[in-house]
Amino acid sequence: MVPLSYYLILGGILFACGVCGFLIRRNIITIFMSIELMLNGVNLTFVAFAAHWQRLSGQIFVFFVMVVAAAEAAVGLAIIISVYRTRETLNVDQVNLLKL
Amino acid sequence: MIHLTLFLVFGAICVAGAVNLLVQRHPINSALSLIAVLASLAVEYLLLGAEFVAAVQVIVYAGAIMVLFVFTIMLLNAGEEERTRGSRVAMVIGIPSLLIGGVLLAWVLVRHSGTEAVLAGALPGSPENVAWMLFHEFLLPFEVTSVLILIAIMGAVVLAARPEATSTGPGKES
Amino acid sequence: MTPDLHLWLIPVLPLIGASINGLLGRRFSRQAVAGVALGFCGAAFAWALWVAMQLSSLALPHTEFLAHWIRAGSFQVDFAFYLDQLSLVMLLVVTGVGFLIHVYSVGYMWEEGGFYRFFSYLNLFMFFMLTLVLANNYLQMFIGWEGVGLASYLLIGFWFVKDSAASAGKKAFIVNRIGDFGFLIALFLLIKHFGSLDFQAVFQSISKLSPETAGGGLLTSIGLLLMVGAAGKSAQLPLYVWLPDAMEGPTPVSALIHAATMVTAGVYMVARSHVIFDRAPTALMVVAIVGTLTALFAATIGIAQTDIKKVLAYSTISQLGYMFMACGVAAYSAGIFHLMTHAFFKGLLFLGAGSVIHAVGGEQDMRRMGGLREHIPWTFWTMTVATLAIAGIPPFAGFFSKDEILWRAYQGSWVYWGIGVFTAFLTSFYMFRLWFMTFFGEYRGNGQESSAHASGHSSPGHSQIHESPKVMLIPLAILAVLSLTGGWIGSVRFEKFLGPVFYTSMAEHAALASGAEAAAVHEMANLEFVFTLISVAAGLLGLWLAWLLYCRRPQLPQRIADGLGRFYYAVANKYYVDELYAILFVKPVVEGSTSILWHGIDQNVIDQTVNDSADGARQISDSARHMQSGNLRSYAGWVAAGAAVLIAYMIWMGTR
Amino acid sequence: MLSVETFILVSVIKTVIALIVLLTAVAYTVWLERKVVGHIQNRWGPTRVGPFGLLQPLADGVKFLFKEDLTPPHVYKPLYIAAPMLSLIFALTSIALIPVGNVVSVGGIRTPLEITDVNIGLLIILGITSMGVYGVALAGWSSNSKYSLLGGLRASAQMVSYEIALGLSLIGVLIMSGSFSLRQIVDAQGGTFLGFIPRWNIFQGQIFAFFIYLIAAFAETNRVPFDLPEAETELVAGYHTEYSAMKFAMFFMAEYANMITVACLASLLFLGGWHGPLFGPPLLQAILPVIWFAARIFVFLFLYIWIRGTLPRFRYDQLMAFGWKVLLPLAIANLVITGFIVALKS
Repeated sequence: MVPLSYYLILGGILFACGVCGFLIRRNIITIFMSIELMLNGVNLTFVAFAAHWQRLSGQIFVFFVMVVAAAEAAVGLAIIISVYRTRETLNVDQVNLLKL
Repeated sequence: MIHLTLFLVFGAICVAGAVNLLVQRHPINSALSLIAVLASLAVEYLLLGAEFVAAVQVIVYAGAIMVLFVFTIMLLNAGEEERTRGSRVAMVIGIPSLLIGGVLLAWVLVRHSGTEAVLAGALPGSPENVAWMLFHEFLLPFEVTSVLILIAIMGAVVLAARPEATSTGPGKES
Repeated sequence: MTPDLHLWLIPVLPLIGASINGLLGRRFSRQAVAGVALGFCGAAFAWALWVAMQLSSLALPHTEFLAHWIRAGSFQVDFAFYLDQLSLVMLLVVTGVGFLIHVYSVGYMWEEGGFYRFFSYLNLFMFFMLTLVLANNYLQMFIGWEGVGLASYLLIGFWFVKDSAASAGKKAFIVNRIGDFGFLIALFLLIKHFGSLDFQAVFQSISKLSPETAGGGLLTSIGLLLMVGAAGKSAQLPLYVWLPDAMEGPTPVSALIHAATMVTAGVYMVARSHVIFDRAPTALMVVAIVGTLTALFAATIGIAQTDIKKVLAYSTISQLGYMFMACGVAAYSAGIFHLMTHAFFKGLLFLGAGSVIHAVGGEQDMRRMGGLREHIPWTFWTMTVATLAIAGIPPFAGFFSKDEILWRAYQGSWVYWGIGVFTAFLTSFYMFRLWFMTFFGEYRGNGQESSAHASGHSSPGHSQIHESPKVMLIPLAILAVLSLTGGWIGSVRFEKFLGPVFYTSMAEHAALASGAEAAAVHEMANLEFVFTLISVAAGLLGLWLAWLLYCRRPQLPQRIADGLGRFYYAVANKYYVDELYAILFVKPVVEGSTSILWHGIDQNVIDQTVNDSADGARQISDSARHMQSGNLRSYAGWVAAGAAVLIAYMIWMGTR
Repeated sequence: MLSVETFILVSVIKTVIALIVLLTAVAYTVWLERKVVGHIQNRWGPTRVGPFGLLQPLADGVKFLFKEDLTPPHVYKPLYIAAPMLSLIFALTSIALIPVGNVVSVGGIRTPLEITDVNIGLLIILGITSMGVYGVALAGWSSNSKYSLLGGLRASAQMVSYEIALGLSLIGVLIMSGSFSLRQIVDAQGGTFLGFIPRWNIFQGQIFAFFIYLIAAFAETNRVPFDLPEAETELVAGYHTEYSAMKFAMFFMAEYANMITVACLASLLFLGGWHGPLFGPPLLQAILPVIWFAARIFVFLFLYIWIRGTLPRFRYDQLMAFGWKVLLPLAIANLVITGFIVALKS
């Protein structure tokens, strides 16, 4: 049997990795993937808690998260493509027109 | 015992993939690391009895969303990320944060490990059960998400289509 | 119940005219504008006449309820109309004289710009004036009161491009505000103590009170405050300064608003509130004193004025003083009688003056007139009638009313009478001075010169002195007839007519009048005749002196003026009252506002606060904006930091 | 229940057998294709190596093995090497979940004729197939060649697109049988109705789904008429232009393994799996279902080859338009109607 906390720790590690990735990476696609990593970390906790509390709704939430992630990926990648078309770069540090 | 072993093995793959995602400088490697993470997470889900979630995880996440990522990387021919000196902020804040996180993790492990074991497979996340839940208790959110998907599709088409391009561009499925 | 007279139509008709002309008049031809204005004003007059004819069948006072207005707890104000003898007289005067002046204005203003605007304002004025007159309660009266102020402001500043006209309008408005302030406080006191503003309700509750003797009290305060309002509106002593300046407006406006109707609103209001004043002897005395002093004071200024309209303006103030004097000795009907005759002859005088000004091409300075007798005979003869009337020469209208006032004033105190007679002499003098200077002697003006000095009448064809068109002369003629015959009603009959208004509420007064005083009246008849002779003599003396100085020996006035020296200049400069006010009130207010309110409070406190907070916000933003670097990852960092803090907080709260 | 040791042993044996059979089948599918296409084109096909050229696959294998393994410069080496392996791995993995016959008892050990039986087998197969696209995509990208890249892009887009139609066409069947387990799906198709018509899903109203599946399967496996990713006349060889020797062979094997997987799925889901008349001695009765099953696969493969020899290629925009605008709506319509009917019945 695996303790609940192990799953939570695994989810936390994944989430933390996602946050770190978001913070340290410059490639916009990688940043996007970091977000997906975070989502998955959360999903794992959802499923773990679903098993822990014997409530299926935790798994249902995972589906919704996946749907959101899919929608986000579709739109986000489309945005990335159009950004790339106009700016010729994927480096977020160079896509910084939205300031002051 | 075998559960714990499996958990540890795939958990290790997960963490390794996540860390690899961080350190790889080529987005395609990061993407593949992420796929590995997702696949091993599917196994974790299976261990938790969420078989349908696991399958969907593979089909949707690994099979569709990540394909989209890889596809985009290929389409844009994204190269390696250029190296920069690590920023001072990252050093000042990041390393202490890391330490704190590590300490916290260790503390949690020491204090809470083995206290509450999750019964693997005790909760049958079979398609029938999930579907029952989805189409009864969560029917409205379900329908709303379908609207969300529709909007996302249209948004993706509008965003990605070149103004003069024909309608048959790649990368417009979600 | 008495028949429904639809009294509301009387004020509303001019309002309709004002709306039509005001909103659409720009597209109308002059004929159409004049037609609309005259039509609605005439309709109001006709309705008023019809109402007057129904009088015998009415149980006065007659009230007509129109709509609820304010209902706050027990306090209630309605839109309702109140008709009694007093308001009927006012109604007829206002609509009749107003209509005639409308007719006159068509000729006078024909070549002016803003024709439609003028008539719109004029009709608006009529609306408010009639609202004032027909009001059933003080608040509705106050609407009319303020409304006529507004119309007056608009019309004084009719030629708003002229700086003096604009500032004269402002002055009128502001000075009136001071009076309104008193009026308002009086109203508050009425609400506070009687819970109502309805005339009948208030008077009923007041009539239960006993008169207040020296020392005063509530009613005295209310009376004095009402007097402040009346002094503002009717240009009485401290607050008269706006009226001479109001002559900047077109002459018909001066005739209608600043001679015949609006300025008499104060008199009307005091007469209407007689119940209050009857029980506040102190207030009544103040009214009498103010009126008397104003009469004398304004008459002395009038002597030295050279502007034809200014002379008439001071004359108006003086005559209004007479009316207040009358009211102050509780001779309300005499005051109202004088109000009526004054409306006739002073309206006529202004219209005649307008005709003169029209004739000489916009010149208003009497020193540049003279010998106009032959050129404008109609104007001359009508003006003669009016002058005789105001001078109190029998059998003209002014004689009857003024004589009545003086007689009643004597009954109050011989001091009032003495000053009144002296003022009558002065009045006669300056009016004949005006008459002689304008119509006799040589023409001192110059056509070319005068056309440059114009208040609007400066079109080239006017260099020739000419008689005014018929549309102006007919009102002159009608008013001349009224000025001649208006007094023949006789003060006794007039008083009897108004009696119900002033005596019903004081049953004991009526008993007194019928019983004890009846014997005295007969005895005093002889005395009254003597007094009449004296006042006529004063008028004739004024005539003679004016003839002597301005017709027989025209160089004499200058010598007298030189002889009097400083006093003459003081008089010619209106006793420096305006300057005094400027020093006493205007300057402190302006200076105080500038240094304390503007520089001190507004700039240093309010603006400074706002500016400092804005500067502070900007400085904070200046440093904070570097957070928005455009760097996506720094944003993410902030989000992560925030989330970390939040989680830390939650853990901390959880472990507590 | 079996003991863990027995379980592992049995599983290993089954896996080995399955792999051998599969690889042989792949090899001889290639031979079959060459032969059939040859005859369609009015020629003989391979004849030299062995009787009827039966040893040709062996010769090919030897050739691939011994050919020089060229690695072009400028390729992204890790993925260049990994891509064909990924392809082959995913192609071979799915066979693990495909049952080929009834449960048999060998030496007192009852075991189903498949490597493993899971209750969401179909989902896992779908998941594995969907992963298969990575091999193609990565191969195209890592080769650092424009032909490869275009081929890879086309292949991945096409596979992802048709996967949806494919999956949706299967859901009709799932509704009919109410299970994800392939074995249960097949069991649900046993027997006949109206006396002689077998209860195959294809005869139970899923005929449209079958054709949708068929078309989508062609596209999934990048076969003619949807072989745009490797259209020789346009892209040289698509994503595997830069591959040679054993790496190329891996793609080759993956493609044919995929064909077989798809054929297996078609048989299991639509054509009644291993159901067929059983007769003869017990041994034969045990083997007969496998033979019926193999026969269906053979028919299916033959159909593949037949179409390859007959039809021209689609244009790429036509392909995408067809997938999204025709196949997908049809699949959805089929799904809705099926669901409606099933709901009415129950």
